[in-house]
Amino acid sequence: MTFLIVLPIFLPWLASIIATQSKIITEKRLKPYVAAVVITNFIVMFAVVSVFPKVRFHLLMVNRFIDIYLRPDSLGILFAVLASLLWIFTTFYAFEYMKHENRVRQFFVFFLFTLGVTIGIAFSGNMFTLYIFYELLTLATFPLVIHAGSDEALASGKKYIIYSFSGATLVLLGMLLVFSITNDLSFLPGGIVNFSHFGGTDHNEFIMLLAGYMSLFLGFGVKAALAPFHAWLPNAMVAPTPVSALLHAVAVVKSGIFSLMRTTYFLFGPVSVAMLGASNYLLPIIVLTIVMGSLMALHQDNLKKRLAYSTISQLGYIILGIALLNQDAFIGALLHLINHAVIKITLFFVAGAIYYQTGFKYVHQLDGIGKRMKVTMICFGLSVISLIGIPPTNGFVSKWYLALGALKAHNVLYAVALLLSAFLTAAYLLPITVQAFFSKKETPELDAIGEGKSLDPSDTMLIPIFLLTAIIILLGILPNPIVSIVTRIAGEVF
Amino acid sequence: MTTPIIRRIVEWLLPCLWIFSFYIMLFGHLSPGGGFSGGSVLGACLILDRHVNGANAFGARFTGERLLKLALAALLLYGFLKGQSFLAGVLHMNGLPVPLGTPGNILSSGLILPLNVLVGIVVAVAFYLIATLFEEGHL
Amino acid sequence: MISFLVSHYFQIGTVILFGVGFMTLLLNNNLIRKIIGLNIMDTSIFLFFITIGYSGGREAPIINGGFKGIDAYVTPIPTGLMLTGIVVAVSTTAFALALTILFYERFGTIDLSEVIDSGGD
Amino acid sequence: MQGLHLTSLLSILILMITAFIMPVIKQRQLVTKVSLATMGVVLVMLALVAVDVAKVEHYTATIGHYDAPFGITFDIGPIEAVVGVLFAFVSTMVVWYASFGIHKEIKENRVKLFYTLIHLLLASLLGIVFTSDLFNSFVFIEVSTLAACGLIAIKDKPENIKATMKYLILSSLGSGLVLMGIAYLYSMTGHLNMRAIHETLQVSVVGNERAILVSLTMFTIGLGIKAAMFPLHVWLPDAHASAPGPSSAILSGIVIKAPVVLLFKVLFMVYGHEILKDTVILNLILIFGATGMIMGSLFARVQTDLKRMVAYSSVAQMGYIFFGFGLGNALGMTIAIYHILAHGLTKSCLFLSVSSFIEQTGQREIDKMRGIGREMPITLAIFSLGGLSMVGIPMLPGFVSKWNLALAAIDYGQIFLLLIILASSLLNVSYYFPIIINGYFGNANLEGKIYKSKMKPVRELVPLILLSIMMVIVGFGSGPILDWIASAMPSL
Amino acid sequence: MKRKVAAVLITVFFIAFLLIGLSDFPPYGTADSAVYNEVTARYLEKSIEETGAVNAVAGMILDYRAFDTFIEASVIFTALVLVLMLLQKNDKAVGGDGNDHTYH
Repeated sequence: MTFLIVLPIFLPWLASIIATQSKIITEKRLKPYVAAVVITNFIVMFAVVSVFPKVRFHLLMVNRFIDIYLRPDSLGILFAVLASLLWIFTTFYAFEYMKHENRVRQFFVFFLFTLGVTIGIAFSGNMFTLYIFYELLTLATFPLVIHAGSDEALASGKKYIIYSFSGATLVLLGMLLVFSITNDLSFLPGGIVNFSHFGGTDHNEFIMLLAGYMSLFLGFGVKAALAPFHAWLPNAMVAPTPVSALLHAVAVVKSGIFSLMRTTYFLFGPVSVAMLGASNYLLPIIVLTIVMGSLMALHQDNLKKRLAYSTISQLGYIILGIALLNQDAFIGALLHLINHAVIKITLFFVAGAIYYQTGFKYVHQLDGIGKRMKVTMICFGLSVISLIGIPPTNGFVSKWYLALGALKAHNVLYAVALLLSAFLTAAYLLPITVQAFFSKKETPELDAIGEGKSLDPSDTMLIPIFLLTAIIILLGILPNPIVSIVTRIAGEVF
Repeated sequence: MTTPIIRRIVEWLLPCLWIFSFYIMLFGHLSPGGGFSGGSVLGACLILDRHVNGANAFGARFTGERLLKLALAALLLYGFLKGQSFLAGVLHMNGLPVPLGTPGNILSSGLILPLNVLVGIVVAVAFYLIATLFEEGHL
Repeated sequence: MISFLVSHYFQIGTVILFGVGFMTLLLNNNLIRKIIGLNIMDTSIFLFFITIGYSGGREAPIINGGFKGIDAYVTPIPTGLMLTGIVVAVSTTAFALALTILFYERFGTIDLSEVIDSGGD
Repeated sequence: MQGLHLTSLLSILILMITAFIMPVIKQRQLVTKVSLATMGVVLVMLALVAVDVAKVEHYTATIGHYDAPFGITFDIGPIEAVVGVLFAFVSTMVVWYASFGIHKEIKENRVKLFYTLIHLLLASLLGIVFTSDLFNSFVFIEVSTLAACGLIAIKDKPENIKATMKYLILSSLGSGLVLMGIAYLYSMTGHLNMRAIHETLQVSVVGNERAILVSLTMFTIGLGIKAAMFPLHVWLPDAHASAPGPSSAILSGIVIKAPVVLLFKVLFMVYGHEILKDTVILNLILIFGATGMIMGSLFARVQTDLKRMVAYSSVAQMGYIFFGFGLGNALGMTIAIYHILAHGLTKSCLFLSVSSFIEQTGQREIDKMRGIGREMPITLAIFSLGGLSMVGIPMLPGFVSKWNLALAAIDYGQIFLLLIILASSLLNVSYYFPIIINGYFGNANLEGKIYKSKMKPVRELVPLILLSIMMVIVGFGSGPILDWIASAMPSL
Repeated sequence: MKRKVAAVLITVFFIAFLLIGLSDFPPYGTADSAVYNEVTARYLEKSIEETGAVNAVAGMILDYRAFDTFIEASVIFTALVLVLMLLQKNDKAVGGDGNDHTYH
């Protein structure tokens, strides 16, 4: 019966294939169908992982290396739950939003397909399986990125493809180097690279392992928008808002982060990485990412672009938490993985809602919009506060742990970087909220829209935003359940 | 360029060439020679005939069609004669029981004599047809 | 060195002939000459093959009037192989010449360099 | 079970004899039917050969009544069986595909000659692969050269004539060099049978080093020309780009593979590793292969003609094979043979789909292929599958060979070779993906294109679909195939 | 001009290369070269009783190595087919009417 573990992956794929048949799934039935699939998949996944905990299922075993199997452990389950939960919200949000986009069917087909791929990434039991789903993710999200179909979309889509495949090539290189030494790529808490590989005698192997780790890190870093390789992310803004929300909150960048965690803590293990001393080379890049992202976000007038750069810097936090190699930092990274996902998806939903209702894209247009879109902008403000990390929101919790980890690393620079970036976050997001509510001057083009009545979007759009904000607050007020789960995961590793 | 001299010489030369070529072919297993050399001589005298006496003398009766079919038939026969012995060889059995005869006679050495003739036909026809195509562009 | 030249004069001659054919192939753009060069090369190789195992005082491998022992005859193998090789070369030459005729009909020249950069018609 | 040994020889004989019959058959369809039936029979026979080899893992079939050093024999092991099945499968599919549309591409009265040539070609290629007699393989090479030239020149456009001329001259030069190499080997050892030569060479290597080096070089250059090893590839793009679609599929899929197999047998079964490791030949082959992998992709990147692009990508892919040979370790050789399989299937897929694009749209330029995915979805899907395999998406054959090649390079001890492999695969991305993207996506590309407007009827696409299915199977089933091939590798 | 020089150089290099290899061979006309091995011996001795041919060459090419000869005959056939294909004018096709326009 253990083969049922593949259900959460193959169910959406099957569903997406069925969805291409316009005879079976008519235009009218499409939306209920997609909703049903997403929710069913969520339930099925819960059922499966609760019935078969720690099951190991081989899809295909060709030889020692080409050995595709799934083994959902607690980290994978956490990621999968996060993904499919946010997928549900995005689905309902997209129902409304996609009304003024064309090729809705194509959108939902790839939307469902990507869900399956993401869960596959979460459940992968070894590096090779992860790599396959990682490549699939690129191919599956590409049509979503260029959904608009304009030349600009095509250009940024090509940029996305080139970056992702270069990253995947680096990953392949790293896998080769590691595999040639360990002959094994499976994920174990604490890593499979043991001390025997560098007794200091064999310097060559040490170098190869270091090179392997670096290329794996940078390769996954491309999707995680690490500093030199982040350029595709702001360009991917041309996608419809639900897509960019998904790309930024869960599907793509978080898959990169997730793969980084797998690499560092489950393939190599913190001890080996510490012995390799890889962090010394990586941490400067990461700090650069954090600060640069915030600085770039400061002077973006396009709201979605500003959010994108903020994503880059926030992802920097998480990568920093991964690279610091101590338990608190890892807890912080995991927490921020979840929190940032929730927060950023809310922010994007709001941005999308504003664009959907008023057609505004730029920050300077948003003065006084709070009076017209009260609920929406309140949610926006709350999530901004949470992103900055002001208690009692969930952002505070994760940043607290991150700061603890940074201090434990005996290097105050990181803590300083965190604080600085937090201030910058406040600097580039708070003014929007403030202007939205307390700006004296009425912007004429705002009045032009809808004579004076509330511009809050319809419920199918508003309810996801509202619920997500509720989750943000909830996670902030009583973070203990999540924190305990995360601490257990971190405990397995260290 | 068929001057009377050439025509006269060819009149005397051709029969000898015919006989000579067949001698080469038939005595291939006894003396220097064999299918290819005999066939090329035969082809040479066919070409010469065509060149000097034009298409009507020999080409009238043996059109390109027939010659092609003849060559293909020869090839097929070759294929069957030799193919059975190849296949028999794979199975380590004896092929067709062909008497080797007494060495030195014409009718000896099993399949070699007919094969020489067949190869000769193929070669001659091929050379003749190729030359004809070069000269006239059709059969 | 000199002794080598003297003792291997036949093989050396064939190799030089090979070089002549090779150079003819390289230097000329005229297709007919290229084909001639190819034929010279093939011929030199055939000659080279024939030299293998030749030794003076042995007769051709035609056993008339009783077998005189192995040392009495030249090995028949290279001869037979080259018989095949010659026929192969003839076939290739025939095809090459036919192509040349077509080439001339299409391009009005048999100089490869004149048309090699022009994209056909 | 002696009876099955027949099949290897019988397939060649049947192909030859049907080829002899065809030119005098009157109707075109009858020729087509005969050819299809023969191809099916031959495919079955080679499958039987594979079954047979799987049972006895190696056998020798004596052609005629005389055993190895005296007569001509076929030595058939896993490598020969695998490659033979590949050849038969690809040419069967190509003939099937051609039976629908070849008469639109070439003159009516040449159709039967087309099938004749394909039969002769397949027979000679199988002979090259199977035979264990050097001179016999030379004769087979000549047949294959002539037939391949015919398949290019069968479409009498001026550029075809030109390409054929180039190909013919270069490849007769190659045959001349091969014959020279055979002459050197023969006068050193007095044998023509590969095993016998190998055994004799092992004892008589002393005092013959220079002659051995010369003959090795002859074989490498001569067969390298025929197999489009990088600096000697100049004939390939013209030839493969100008030939009619099915011909280029066969030429690029299997014709350039047979010399590679022969080169493999000559290098590793005739000379053997003890001799090779004292010479520089393997390093040269490695360098040529590596440069081919990069330069071929670079050339392919700048092409504007779709078929030329695919042809240049063949040059790059042959580079992979020579790269594997040049590494010289067991994994490298195994993966080289496997890549023969992978590239044979993939490239014939690509060429057939490209030729159906050209046939349906009448355009050859890459820019004209925008939005083709709307008009011919299935065909472009097959093309994309082939492209993905070239790029190296996991579990497609291209990826398997890249991966194992990289591992072999690590065994070889040169890490930087990895970079060459990865760089060439990235280059593949850069010239296969734009076609796919512009084919399927983009408003500007898709406007004015009617869905499935130019699509071929599905029954004409069956061969392509079968080819791509086979490709995927070879990718997913790489494990047993690799083990089987590796079991036949000469011990180092 | 440069091409010519290059060609000459290549050729000279080639000849030198071949000659170097040649220097390993026994002198011309010496019988004790490697080719006088069991194969040659059998072809000479057994030719009469196994093939019945007095001419050992004929016996060899048509019995010991008959497969070569068969393939070679098909080489000629291939050449014939090719020349037919190339030079045949369209008014008249191979094997009578090749140009039957019977599409399906």
